[in-house]
Amino acid sequence: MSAGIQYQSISKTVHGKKLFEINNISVKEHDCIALCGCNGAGKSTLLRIMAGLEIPDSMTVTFDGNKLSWKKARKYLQNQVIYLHQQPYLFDRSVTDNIAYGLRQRKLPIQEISRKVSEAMEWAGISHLQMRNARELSGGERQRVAFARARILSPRLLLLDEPMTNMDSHGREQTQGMIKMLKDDGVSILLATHEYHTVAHLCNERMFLEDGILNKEKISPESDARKIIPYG
Amino acid sequence: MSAGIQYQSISKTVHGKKLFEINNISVKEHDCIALCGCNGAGKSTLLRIMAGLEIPDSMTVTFDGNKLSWKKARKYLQNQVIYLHQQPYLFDRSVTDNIAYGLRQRKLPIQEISRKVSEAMEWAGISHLQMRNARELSGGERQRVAFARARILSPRLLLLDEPMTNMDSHGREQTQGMIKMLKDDGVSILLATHEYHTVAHLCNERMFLEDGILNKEKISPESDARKIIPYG
Amino acid sequence: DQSQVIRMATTTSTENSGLFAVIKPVIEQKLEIRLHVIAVGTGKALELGRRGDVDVVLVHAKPAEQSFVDAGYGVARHEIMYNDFIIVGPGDDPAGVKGLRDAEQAFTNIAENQALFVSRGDDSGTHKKELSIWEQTGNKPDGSWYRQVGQGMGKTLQIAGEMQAYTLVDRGTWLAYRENTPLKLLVTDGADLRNPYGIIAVSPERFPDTQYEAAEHLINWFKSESAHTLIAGYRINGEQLFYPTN
Amino acid sequence: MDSLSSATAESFRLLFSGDVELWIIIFTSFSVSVRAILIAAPIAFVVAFLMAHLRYPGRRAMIAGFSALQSIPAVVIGLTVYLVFSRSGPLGDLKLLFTHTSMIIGQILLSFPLLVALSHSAFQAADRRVWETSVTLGAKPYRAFFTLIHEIRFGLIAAFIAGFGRIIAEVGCSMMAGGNILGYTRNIPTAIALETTKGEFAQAIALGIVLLAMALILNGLLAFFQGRGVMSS
Amino acid sequence: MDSLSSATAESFRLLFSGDVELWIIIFTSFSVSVRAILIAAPIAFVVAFLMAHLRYPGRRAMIAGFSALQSIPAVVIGLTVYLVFSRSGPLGDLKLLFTHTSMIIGQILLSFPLLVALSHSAFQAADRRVWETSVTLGAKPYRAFFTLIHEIRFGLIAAFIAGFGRIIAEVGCSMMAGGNILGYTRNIPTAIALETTKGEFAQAIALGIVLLAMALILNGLLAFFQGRGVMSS
Ligand SMILES: Nc1ncnc2c1ncn2[C@@H]1O[C@H](COP(=O)(O)OP(=O)(O)OP(=O)(O)O)[C@@H](O)[C@H]1O
Ligand SMILES: Nc1ncnc2c1ncn2[C@@H]1O[C@H](COP(=O)(O)OP(=O)(O)OP(=O)(O)O)[C@@H](O)[C@H]1O
Ligand SMILES: [Mg+2]
Ligand SMILES: [Mg+2]
Repeated sequence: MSAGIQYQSISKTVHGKKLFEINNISVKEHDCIALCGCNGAGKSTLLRIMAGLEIPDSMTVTFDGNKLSWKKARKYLQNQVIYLHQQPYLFDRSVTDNIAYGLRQRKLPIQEISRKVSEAMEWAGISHLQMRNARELSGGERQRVAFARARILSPRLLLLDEPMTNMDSHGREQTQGMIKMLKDDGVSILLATHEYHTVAHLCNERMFLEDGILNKEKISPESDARKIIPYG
Repeated sequence: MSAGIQYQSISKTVHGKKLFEINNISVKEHDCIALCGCNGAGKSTLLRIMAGLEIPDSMTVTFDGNKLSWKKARKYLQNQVIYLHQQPYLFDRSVTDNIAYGLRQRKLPIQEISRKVSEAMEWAGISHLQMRNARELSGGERQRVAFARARILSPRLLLLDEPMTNMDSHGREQTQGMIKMLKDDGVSILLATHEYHTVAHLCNERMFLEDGILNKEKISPESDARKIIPYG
Repeated sequence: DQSQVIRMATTTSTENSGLFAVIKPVIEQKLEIRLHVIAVGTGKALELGRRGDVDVVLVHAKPAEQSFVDAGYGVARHEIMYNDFIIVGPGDDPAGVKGLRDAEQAFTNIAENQALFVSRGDDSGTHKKELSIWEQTGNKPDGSWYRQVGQGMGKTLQIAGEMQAYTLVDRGTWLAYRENTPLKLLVTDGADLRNPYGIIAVSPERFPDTQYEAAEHLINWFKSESAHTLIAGYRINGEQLFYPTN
Repeated sequence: MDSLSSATAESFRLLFSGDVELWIIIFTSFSVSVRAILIAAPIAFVVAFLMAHLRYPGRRAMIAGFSALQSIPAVVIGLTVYLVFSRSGPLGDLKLLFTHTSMIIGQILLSFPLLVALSHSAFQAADRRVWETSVTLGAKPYRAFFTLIHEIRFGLIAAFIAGFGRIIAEVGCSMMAGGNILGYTRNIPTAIALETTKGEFAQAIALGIVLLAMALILNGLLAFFQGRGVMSS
Repeated sequence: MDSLSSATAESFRLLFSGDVELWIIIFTSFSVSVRAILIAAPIAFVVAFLMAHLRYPGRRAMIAGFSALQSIPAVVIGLTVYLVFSRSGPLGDLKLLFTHTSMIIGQILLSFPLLVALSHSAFQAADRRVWETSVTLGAKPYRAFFTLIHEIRFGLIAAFIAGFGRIIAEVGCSMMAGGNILGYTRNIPTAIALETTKGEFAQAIALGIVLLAMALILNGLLAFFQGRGVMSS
């Protein structure tokens, strides 16, 4: 029994149509799982449910040995799991304030917050933007801010919805490096992506969401992980 | 003198800082130009200026042999050039109404509109969404709707801001096919992208926006166009 | 300050005449109370009394006051002063009432000529007076020449001025307004134009926590010599407005 | 408690007795206020749109000005209309005082700052991609304006309803500019004010209930036409 | 024209004569209305937020209800407050009639539907990612609520100003619940109404100008604190 999270029997109906019905998703420490599937397959919806942001038709969650209904797990999920929107929303504040947001909610001492924030900004390559209002940023700059804002909280499970969207090649490399770092820190990562080839080398599992069914495929670190599968 | 458009001495300052200063951009019929550059380089801003949506510090536009100031060219640009936002905005209406929007502005006969719209939806693989409200769509579905909405108008110049973002592999292929078709129809295309390798085979020119300077590189159809340059 | 508060409901016209600005400080000092004057329409003033929200009412609508007392809401009606009504109208006087000393005759002329007449139409003392005069003439006012505006005296006078119409007005309001209106004073001194003011303490039997004692003091003060001097001495543009009743 | 419930009962009795005079009053109220808001709202929306989209000196002062103008009491506006249209006023010759026209003018003035301030905040909050998208898809400015209106319709409808509520319920301006003439310019609020000065509280509340009922019907219709919106994301 | 300009001139003279009575009236106005709006607005914002975020039966009827309640004339609300606090009313024993408290209660009731309807439209228009983002970043619901408030502050401030404008300018409720007692419950609008019935138009306009000036100052302060917003995209 690790610090992982198990989701059981997740199902969701949208507009009277069953979007998906999934028996089990189990995320362990150090896991990095890619979630693939075509447009409208339900990837974002699934991630949002897993983060406790959307109401599923049914779901139970097991963590630390406790089995909870979705309703009871919701608060825990909202606290321990971070979902990064496909099109991230930045608050109408400075970049610094955006990144510090989560730490402020956790009532950390000010010095620690500012230290962590500058670290994260340095890391994401956005130190030059710190006093800018987040609403004025370019598409890629926004994505970086959103990523830094989530990373800084070291969540138990990080759900990334197409994290490399809008990022330039440098940003993509950075993101990959960071996913690796987070993985090593024990954070579990689940990322929805249409560009599996760019993250294949990081992932130990790949899931396909297709026609409401989730298929899983374990990946051994040495085998096909480096094989480029054209735009997943 | 073809049906192309020339832009001269485009410059733009943001927050007191010069974003770019460009001597000349010339787009000819059948052109497909890739615009590369890192996050915050000013790609989106440039495209928006070229579409007549944002005010440049200076710019002149030449088309059909007329040389106009930006102010005078604005109306023309807004009519003949279509800009597709990096994160497209869909109107709070049905998918059909979104796609028909531009044709309705042009006061086309109703039958023709509906014929063109179903054609475009078929093409974009979104026929099953037609009566849905556009606001409920998934990220990739939105992107497809926005693309279909622009394509249907057969503009003189189409400015695409990361058109393949959020699209699944099928959508990416479709987009590429469509760009090719538009090119063949004589539409000029300029697309900003961080994934040059996916569009390299379509492009006859590549531009880099770096430190406010635009560098151009012609690409001969046979040479390096198929070589994969890792993520633009 | 801590002094006892007496609430008096009175008509807007009384307050608007400016009389209270003169007598209120004197009352407050003499009786060591604070007087809160709530100036509203006659009907509402009596209703405030009926509901026990004021300690004393001062209005001018004799029949209504009498039934107020008869129904047990008030202790007794004390007539403390009077002034008079007048009839005003356009200078060219299409109904030919100028110089009459009889309201009934004037109204008859107006009705026969179908000359524009503006009525307050708000159940106030003035309105009730007007209706009683119409009743005496035997004509029920009706038709487009008779306009009910449902507003206070001042407003009614303004509207009549704008319309070049006749109207019945109390002398106090007339004196305050006559500079600003194109209307002329046409009928005055009729025996049927007297306008008496009554003051009534709200019944302590019905409303035990009413300030009855203080209200009685107030009423007694109004009947005192010094009050009479003050009231009789109050003038607008040199003209006396109210006549104390002995 | 007693008078409260008896007043309410009385009011319902009056409501269904089908009194002609009452219906003229109701008709005046709605005819005047509906016309006023239908004139004021479109102009206010255009002004608010221009304030939100153009950059010119004095823009922020203008916004603050419209905000502050909401605090002018109806009676002051009524007074102004009165002074302008009074016989001795500059436009006295038009003989508009104490007519529906002068009431409408007063109510337009009264609702205008509110409509501008509220719709400005809706235009300001609009995603600027709305405008850009419609323009780049070839919409002429006036069409793009209507598209924008449609996208922010919830905010504009809220502004519209608030503006309508303000004028259908106001008494000071109608009293002053309209004169509360029975059978002509008397509307529900002035009638209520009159019943109140008479001490006829039951009648006053009855009229208030009539007004509320009519407003509910109107709002129901608006809600029906506006449809349901989906939040942007 | 003559009376209009002379009235305005007179009004400016009065403004600067520093009359104590005038200043008590001004103070009453603002003290009552500021307290009323400071009580009403936060509650209204919470109610509007819940209406926008929860899905429960009768929600749409509730929204329509608050919209319609904006059409209730101030005097009807004043009347209701009066009947409740009247000595013969259910809460007569509290002796609150004709006090600042009863005026505040009336003004709270008057501004509440407006505040709810307008802030509901602001909450409704908010991007739902605001709430989701703050919650997923670990904000407790009440903190996420404040974040949301901050993001839509322009709409809420517009609602706040409209609500304040409504009550600072209203006369019917203050008249009925406050009694317009000189030196105590007389505020600017009731004083204006009084001056108007007296035909003292200059005084009335002077008071209107005072009110407008104070409102301008208040709005200027608010504009200063709200800062400039950047449109979302
Ligand atoms: N609020 C909603 N109302 C109705 N339908 C919705 C809603 N949200 C999502 N859907 C539909 O559910 C389906 C799944 O959406 P989702 O965003 O989860 O897809 P996705 O797999 O993330 O797609 P993409 O790769 O395009 O981002 C889509 O068809 C979408 O239109
Ligand atoms: N309205 C604005 N106010 C201030 N700065 C702005 C504004 N719009 C853009 N910028 C800044 O101008 C720069 C260029 O932005 P632009 O969106 O054109 O970049 P881009 O090349 O498209 O980047 P990306 O690849 O991330 O989309 C960025 O640094 C951005 O923060
Ligand atoms: Mg998605
Ligand atoms: Mg960009």
